[in-house]
Amino acid sequence: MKRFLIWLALLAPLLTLGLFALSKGWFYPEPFPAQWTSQAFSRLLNDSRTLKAILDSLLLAFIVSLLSLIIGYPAAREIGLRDFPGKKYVWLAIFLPTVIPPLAIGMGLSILALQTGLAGTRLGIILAHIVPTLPYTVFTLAGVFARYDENYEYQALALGASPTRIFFTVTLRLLAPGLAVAGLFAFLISWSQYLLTLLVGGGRVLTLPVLLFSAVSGGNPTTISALSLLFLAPPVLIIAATARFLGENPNDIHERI
Amino acid sequence: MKRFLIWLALLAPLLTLGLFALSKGWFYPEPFPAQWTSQAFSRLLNDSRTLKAILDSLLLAFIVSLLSLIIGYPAAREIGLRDFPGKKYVWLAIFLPTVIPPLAIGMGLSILALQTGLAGTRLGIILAHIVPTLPYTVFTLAGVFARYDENYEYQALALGASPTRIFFTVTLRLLAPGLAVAGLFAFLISWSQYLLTLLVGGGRVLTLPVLLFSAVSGGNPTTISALSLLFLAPPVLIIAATARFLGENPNDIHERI
Amino acid sequence: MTTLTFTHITKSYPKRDTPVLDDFLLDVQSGELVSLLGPSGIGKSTLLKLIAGIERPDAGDIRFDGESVLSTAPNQREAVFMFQKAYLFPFLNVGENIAFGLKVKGFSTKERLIKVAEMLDLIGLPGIEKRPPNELSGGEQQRVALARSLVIRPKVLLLDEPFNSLDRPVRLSLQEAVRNIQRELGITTLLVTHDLDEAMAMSDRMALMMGGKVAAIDKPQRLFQKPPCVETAKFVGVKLFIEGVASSGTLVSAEWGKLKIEDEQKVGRSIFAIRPEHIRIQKEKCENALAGVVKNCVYRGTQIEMKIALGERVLRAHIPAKNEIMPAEEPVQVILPKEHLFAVN
Amino acid sequence: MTTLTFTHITKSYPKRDTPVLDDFLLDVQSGELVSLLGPSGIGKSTLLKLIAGIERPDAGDIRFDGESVLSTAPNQREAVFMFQKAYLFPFLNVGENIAFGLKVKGFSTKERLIKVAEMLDLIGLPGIEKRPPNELSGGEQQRVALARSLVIRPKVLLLDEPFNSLDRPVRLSLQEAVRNIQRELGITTLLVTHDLDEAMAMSDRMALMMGGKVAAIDKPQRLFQKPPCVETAKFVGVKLFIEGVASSGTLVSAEWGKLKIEDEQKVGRSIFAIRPEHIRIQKEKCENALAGVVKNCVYRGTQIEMKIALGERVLRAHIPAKNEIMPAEEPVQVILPKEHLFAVN
Repeated sequence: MKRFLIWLALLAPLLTLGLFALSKGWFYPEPFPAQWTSQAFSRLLNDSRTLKAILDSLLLAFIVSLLSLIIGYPAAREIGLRDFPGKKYVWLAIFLPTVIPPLAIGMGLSILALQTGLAGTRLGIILAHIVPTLPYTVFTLAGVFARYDENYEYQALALGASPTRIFFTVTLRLLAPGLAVAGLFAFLISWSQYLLTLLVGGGRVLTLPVLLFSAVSGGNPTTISALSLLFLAPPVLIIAATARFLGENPNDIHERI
Repeated sequence: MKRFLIWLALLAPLLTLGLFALSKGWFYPEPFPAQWTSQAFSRLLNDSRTLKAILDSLLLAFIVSLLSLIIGYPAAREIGLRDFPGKKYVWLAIFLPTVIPPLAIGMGLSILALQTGLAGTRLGIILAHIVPTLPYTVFTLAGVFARYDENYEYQALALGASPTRIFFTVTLRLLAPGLAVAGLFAFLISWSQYLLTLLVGGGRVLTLPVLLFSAVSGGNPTTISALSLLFLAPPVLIIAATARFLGENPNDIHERI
Repeated sequence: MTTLTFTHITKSYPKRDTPVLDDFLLDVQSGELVSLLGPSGIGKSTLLKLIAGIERPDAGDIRFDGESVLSTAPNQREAVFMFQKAYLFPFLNVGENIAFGLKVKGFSTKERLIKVAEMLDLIGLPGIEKRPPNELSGGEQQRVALARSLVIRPKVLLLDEPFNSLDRPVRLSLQEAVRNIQRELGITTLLVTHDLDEAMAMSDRMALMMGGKVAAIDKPQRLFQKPPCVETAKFVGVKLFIEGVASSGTLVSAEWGKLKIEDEQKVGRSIFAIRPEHIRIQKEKCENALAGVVKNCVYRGTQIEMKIALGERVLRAHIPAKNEIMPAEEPVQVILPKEHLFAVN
Repeated sequence: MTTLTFTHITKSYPKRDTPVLDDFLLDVQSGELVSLLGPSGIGKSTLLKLIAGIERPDAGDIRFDGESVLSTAPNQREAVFMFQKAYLFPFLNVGENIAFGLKVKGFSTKERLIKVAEMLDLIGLPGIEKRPPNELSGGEQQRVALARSLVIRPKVLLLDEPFNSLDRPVRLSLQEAVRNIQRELGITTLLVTHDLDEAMAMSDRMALMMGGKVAAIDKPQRLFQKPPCVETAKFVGVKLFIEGVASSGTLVSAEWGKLKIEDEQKVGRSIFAIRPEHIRIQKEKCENALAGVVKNCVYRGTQIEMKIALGERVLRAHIPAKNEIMPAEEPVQVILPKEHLFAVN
């Protein structure tokens, strides 16, 4: 019973959205919508602006997460595996942007972008997205490295493998789950950014969240709900995919992340 | 050198904000503002609307984090300490709202609030904030419980202490760091919510982030920067405070969170 | 001073096919230290949890001094624990840790101070009241945990592998200390361990658990030298079992030929056994001698472990280290002295 | 077949005041197994890392067959490891794990298959090529790790406490297996351990490390029975040291009186020692007898550990288990047989 209540609380907002997206009209106090339709979805999926926004968002999130992993890897390895004075403060500094409000960062970045002429460009948006994703990536990967055992690499070294070979045949394969989780997180953070995209892009780059945001003021609940569900699809799919990385002990999810 | 670059990248947005807030005008390509002033801050701090917004935000975040802890504790204990079928999926379900875009949740909640008549009320906003904070709290606390050892409680039990006494004299004290971290996270999430506050509150409850958000469209960069810095103060202070919970091994931060 | 009685205890877990404890019977005398030995997962720790009231038996009864405690709340049973880890409360100093149970029971500050000082003397760590637990070594933490448990004068002390995580020298000295304190205070004690040496050194009686029951229980010397059954014999390190037909001082075995035995009562199909350190290796033939060749010698300080091949079979003997290590393939006589051959069925 | 030479190796770490290795000297013969014993933090593992090239010495040289390897890259040194954990690559099956080094060295698939099968036979686990490492037991994983290291026929095998995390029976059988394979292949081996029994059972020679140097090195029997210095004696379990003045077969000690000794050469101020299992306890007086009373007897299966009080002093003796356990306060004679008293300075 306790567990059922947890589930219900977690899924209530999603269910409401789904009901709205498929309804023609639903008003309090009716427990369920009176009429059903899938018009909202078909309208959205036939609109080229929506499709382009989806592709743009996916591509942007993909590039951002890849760059975050490449830039974050050496820093995370240093922080996770080595001891050095002041390490504690580096940890805190990395942790900072993962919890401070994005709105505040956005203000700073938007001003910075205007100063450097990157405002309104895709490069500017990518760089802006990396500001919240990189610390998250480094934080996640450093945790992975803190549990990583270099002795695997030493074994390969003693068996004659060169450092490059070790990186590709041993290190990457051992770290694959950690890299995947860190990358997926970066992807999700970038995917759900509308604020930074709006502030730095100045409305010239339309991603799905930007579209959704503008729809909120004008559109009807059915359209907004359908758009929201489209927007939610990748995160839900990604979370479901991470289930693959879970071992028999469910508490592992904490260990892996 | 590598470490210096990490620091610079992390702090750049904050520094830009600081320079702007204290400048009278700063334009590309000047490396630093030409004139300095603290007008923006004094103007904000003399405005009763700003002060009320700060107090409202603090109170709201405090109530939300307290409720999250109280509601989340039994669920987290069950998930962290016990094994049951389907535990893996409960983990995932809890994890879901911590990464899915708040915009999408917001849509669902706003509709729900209108349907139930909670729109525009403080209670409605509190309940709306709990939607993102509760899963985060349960997730964090369940991780704490997964590393918790009930034998401490069994020792106290064998020594004659009653369950209530054990809860207050043993359990709470052992879990204090974990509860503090979970509570602080909930606080931060609530503190930085402008979207849910706007959508469910309908503009009738003005918190600091809502104020900042409306300033973005109209105000000048100096005011926005100063407001952003005010907005950033509690998160930065809170993060600095969590330094207290870090042991000698800096990687502990991962263990504690 | 409390006696401890288990009558027909049965306990199952949903995830296991067979019950962990199955009609388990045991009587522990007042002030006695009984050790429970056996492979892991055999239900030793479960038994302690049943006594403490953390779990409940499916059937059967547990009695302190003849009175059932099943309806007594766990915090009223006065059965204390000592685990592999000390579980000292990290937010209390050593003195406050030891005083925890006294405070619960309502002793005054003054009484608590006196009793804590007494216990610290008893465990050999006087004057450390003010130190935080994490500054103590593993062995010291365990001593403090013992003091915390015993200061409330419990009826029963439950030791759940309390020496496992300690280094050998610390382990030995703590075993001695716990044993001395237990004797001095006369507290009825159950010790769960999988370490035979530890059980032998500490117990009044050792109980070997198998299949949810006590398979054998006796004084350490008796169980070690003359184990009553094959399983027990294997557990205490016997490796050679000889099956044959016994009659009037002779055992006739298909595999090992005719051997003299002392046990005149034993007649018919029997299994005899001998401890590896009672097997003698020499050049000369004599009674109960078998011809073999050395396969392997391993030096172990006070003794040498030898592997001897007798045809297809391989036999292990432990001989005193004063002997020279013999080269492999050396022909030798293996003597199974009749006074050390004992029946195990 | 490779000899291994350390000349004047020095190694410090920034966080430590004294160097871990300080003018360390050692010669290991071709095919020999030398164990490095000593308390933790004494630099045993550091030494292995220096050989493998994971760390560099501050001064001194390491030579394989007389040639310095300090300028050789770690992956060219052919010095392989076996740690406490197997570190099998979880994403490869057993066969692919063993073939890892062969693949790096460019062996063909066919050669790899043959060599892997050979090694699996050698370690006693034939036919498990296709199994994933996590399905193997701890002992099996260690065997596979050994096979993976030895299949490339390395010059040197470095064993860093490889049996530590295993249960006693598995540990003993793996010790035997490693020792046999090492002998069969004749691979020069260093074994780091803190377990005296393990070192005695496996080594050709045992080296005891103290203060960054080798304090004593000899065959296990010699080091155990006649340790050359007080530190070594303490390490191998000697507890009784008698300081006095020796002359013509007599040691005169202020604390213990006059004792007969065999060592006629020793003259002047000396320290003599005796192993606890060489001390005899009896009722009758005889040569080198001291009167005492029993304090405590602990039964340990093959022997009984006794604590005897001689006035203020307490002495420990290990007597064979065939003796009866004596009650406390029983008066006894403690015999220190002169043939077992040896000089340690």
